[in-house]
Amino acid sequence: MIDKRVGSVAEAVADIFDGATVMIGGFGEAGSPIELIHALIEQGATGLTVVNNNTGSGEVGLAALIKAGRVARMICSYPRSTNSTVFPDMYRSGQIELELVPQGTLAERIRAGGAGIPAFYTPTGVGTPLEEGLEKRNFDGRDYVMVRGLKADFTLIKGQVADSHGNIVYNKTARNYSPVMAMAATTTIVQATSVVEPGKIDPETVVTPGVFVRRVVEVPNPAQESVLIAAGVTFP
Amino acid sequence: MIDKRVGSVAEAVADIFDGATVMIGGFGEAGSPIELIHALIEQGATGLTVVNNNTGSGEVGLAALIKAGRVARMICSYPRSTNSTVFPDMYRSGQIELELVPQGTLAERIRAGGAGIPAFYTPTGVGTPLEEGLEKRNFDGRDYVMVRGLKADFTLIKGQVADSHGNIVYNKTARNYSPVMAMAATTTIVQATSVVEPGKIDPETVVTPGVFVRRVVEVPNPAQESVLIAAGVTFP
Amino acid sequence: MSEQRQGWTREQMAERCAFDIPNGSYVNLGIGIPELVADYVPEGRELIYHTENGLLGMGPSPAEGEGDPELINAGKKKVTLNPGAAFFHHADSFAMIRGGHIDVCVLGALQVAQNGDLANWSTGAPGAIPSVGGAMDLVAGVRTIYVITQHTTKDGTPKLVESCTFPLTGVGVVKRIYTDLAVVDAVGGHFQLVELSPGVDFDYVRERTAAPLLPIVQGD
Amino acid sequence: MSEQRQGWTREQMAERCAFDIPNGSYVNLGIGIPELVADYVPEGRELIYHTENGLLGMGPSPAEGEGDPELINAGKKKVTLNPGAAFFHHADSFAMIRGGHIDVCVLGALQVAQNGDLANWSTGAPGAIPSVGGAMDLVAGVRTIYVITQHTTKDGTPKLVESCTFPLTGVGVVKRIYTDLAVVDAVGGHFQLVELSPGVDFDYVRERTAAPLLPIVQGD
Repeated sequence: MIDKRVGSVAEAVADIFDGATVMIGGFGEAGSPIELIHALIEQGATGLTVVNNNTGSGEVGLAALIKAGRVARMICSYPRSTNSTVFPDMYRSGQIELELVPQGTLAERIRAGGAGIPAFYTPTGVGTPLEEGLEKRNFDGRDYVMVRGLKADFTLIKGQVADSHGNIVYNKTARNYSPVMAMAATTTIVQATSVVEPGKIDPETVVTPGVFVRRVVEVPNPAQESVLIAAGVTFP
Repeated sequence: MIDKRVGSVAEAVADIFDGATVMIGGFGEAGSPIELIHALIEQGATGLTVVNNNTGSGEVGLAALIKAGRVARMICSYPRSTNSTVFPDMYRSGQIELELVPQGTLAERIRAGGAGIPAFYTPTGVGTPLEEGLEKRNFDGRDYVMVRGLKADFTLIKGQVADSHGNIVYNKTARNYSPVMAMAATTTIVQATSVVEPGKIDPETVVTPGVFVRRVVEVPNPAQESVLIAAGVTFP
Repeated sequence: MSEQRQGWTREQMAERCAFDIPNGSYVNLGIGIPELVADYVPEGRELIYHTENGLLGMGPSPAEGEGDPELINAGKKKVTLNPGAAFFHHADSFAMIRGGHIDVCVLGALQVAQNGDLANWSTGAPGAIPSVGGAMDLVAGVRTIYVITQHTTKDGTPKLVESCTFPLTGVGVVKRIYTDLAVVDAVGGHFQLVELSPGVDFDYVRERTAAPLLPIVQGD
Repeated sequence: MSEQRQGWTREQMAERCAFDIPNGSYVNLGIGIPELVADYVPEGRELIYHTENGLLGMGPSPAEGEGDPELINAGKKKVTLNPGAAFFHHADSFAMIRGGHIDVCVLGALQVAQNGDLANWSTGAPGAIPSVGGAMDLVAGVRTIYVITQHTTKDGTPKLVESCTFPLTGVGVVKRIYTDLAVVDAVGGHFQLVELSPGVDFDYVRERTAAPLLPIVQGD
């Protein structure tokens, strides 16, 4: 029997190694796999390259991982935050590197990485400071830049329902980057609010097929970032 | 009120012009929009470039369109057919051109066309006769060929349920190329077995969002290619 | 009348912009004044709102204390669903944008140049945290880019300029600008006045525009 | 015993191949003998079948007259669903293939060269309708490519060759070949015999192989 379930978030992230590239799903707090991130903080891996749209809020989840000094480099599109100084402070003091990527280019680079496409051309960013260092090429009279597919060692995501084969459905806009990040990592780890037997999810509605998922862990009552922050929680 | 419904398949295909590029959904008979294709035959447009995985079966649907002499050029991955000599005969006699594309490259070129990506690199076909005429480039020690995004003037597809905004869900493996072809055309036309009001399709389960669809026509009892052929039907 | 009170309010700028968006358009609204456009869609028109974090058919904000923290817009505020909504992932969402499937995008601006160049993501100030989000994708992919902005900064510095001094978001992308003082097209490399806000005259706008401003073309 | 009756049957070739596929693998089976592999998975193992027209978790054929003509496999035959199945579109399906997410693909062959080159889509005959389907994508993307084929054509021409004369499907992609006579690896630029079918000896296979064949390596 195929069963990708593991018993705890600690077990799920146990093999994430120092220096790994880790994609983390979520756009702001929607879809952020907070319990997996907190397990990663406790696990201790450091020198990580993290891919996320943002840099976290308050001092929980991704912001806590950054604050703990575990992230050497962020690849993201919008590192500025209205309610967290964790990333800005560390960036200004040179403790963390930043690769800034336009949001759509970031999403497509991740999909390309997962789809075996080493590079593609996009019009986004042409003529702006973000074209710096990129090859430019004209197709049919318009300029494009060449960007590379992006892969990861691990992806951490949050699903609504998963089955033990790793099929996933999401909750509303918590979907965001998770389906493409699931494709792009050697080891994709999903925390799901409920984990069910194969056959319980309608095959027509599966968003992330299990082939992209290595481990499934049930987290029945996931914390919501804004709730933790409003309650003054910091992690650890 | 936004309402993309049109009253008939004839009305749906009325503006397809001579020389147009037309993508047609379906893999074999699964997902083939037979009624739209037949309406196109009756409409009379000719000199078409058609994109489909195959070249049709028997003398109905796509095979009938080809037989009627309306297709100047096929872009497809598997033109050979076990139960139709329409394409082979016309190809051998020079009445139709063929651009042969590996199946995954075809699907991805169509998605790229719809996603505003003018070109990408793929490992598929490297070192084979199908690399001919393609730029080759090495990334990280492996050779890839550059292929171009593919767009169309029109796409004809078959859905299971559509709403009047053009959101679509499909039936099983009838999905195949249709979601990416819907993205790649200026005008995407869907025939659906049932057409419902907006809000009747769960937003979590929509496969093709309405933004990709221009016209929706209800065809409550679509013909199935194999049934027509078994009954000895030819079109027109 | 003091200068501060001349021209359109934020709401009137949004209303004037909404007037130009055809029925049935797929629209992406930026953060700030552009968001107000949804409140001023003329009667009889229906627009479908796209938010780049994976939703078409976005509805208005829920009542205070209501809503789902995982049903949000690109500004990370809670929203609702209109009938006919659809969720999709980030790569598909930007395929819609980059692929030219979104009809209209309304954005704010730091500067707009007469050739349509837009700067709206960074002042390039030292120590600033560079954050681009989806702005570059939107201007590269959406068919019609509108800008809503005050005509000048609070200290009176023009935002409509000969060429942008701030880092660009996109080259030659802006079609029309709705300010508190006027509606201005960027066309053929020049600013073309389309409409003056009530009580504002041409010279008043011209003085606050740091590039030549062509007067309104009289209809023929 | 006549030559025709020596070696493994089609079913035994499939069974021998199935033996090598680890539990939990995601597997794509080509048309013909490869399809039989699903019938011979050893007890206690579960494989998940991918078909490139948009389905993971494909089950066996339905009973005659049953099934849905829109639930088919890449060979366009009706199939069923296993629990845990998922549908997806063609670009996503080939993202799984090209992206290295499918563990094993079993294909037929016209020729396999000692360096692992595969020819299985065209004899290059004049007048033939060139049809490639998904074969080139599969060999370029799937991690482990197995071939099941008769060791020679019906007229005795070897299919394991020094270098392919038919148009290639992929370069250096085949890992292991299961024939009626033997199991042969393509490794380090050479054919390496792994196992002989019962009653067949090394010379018999070597004579029917149009490239050097290294004898079985004795285990240490």
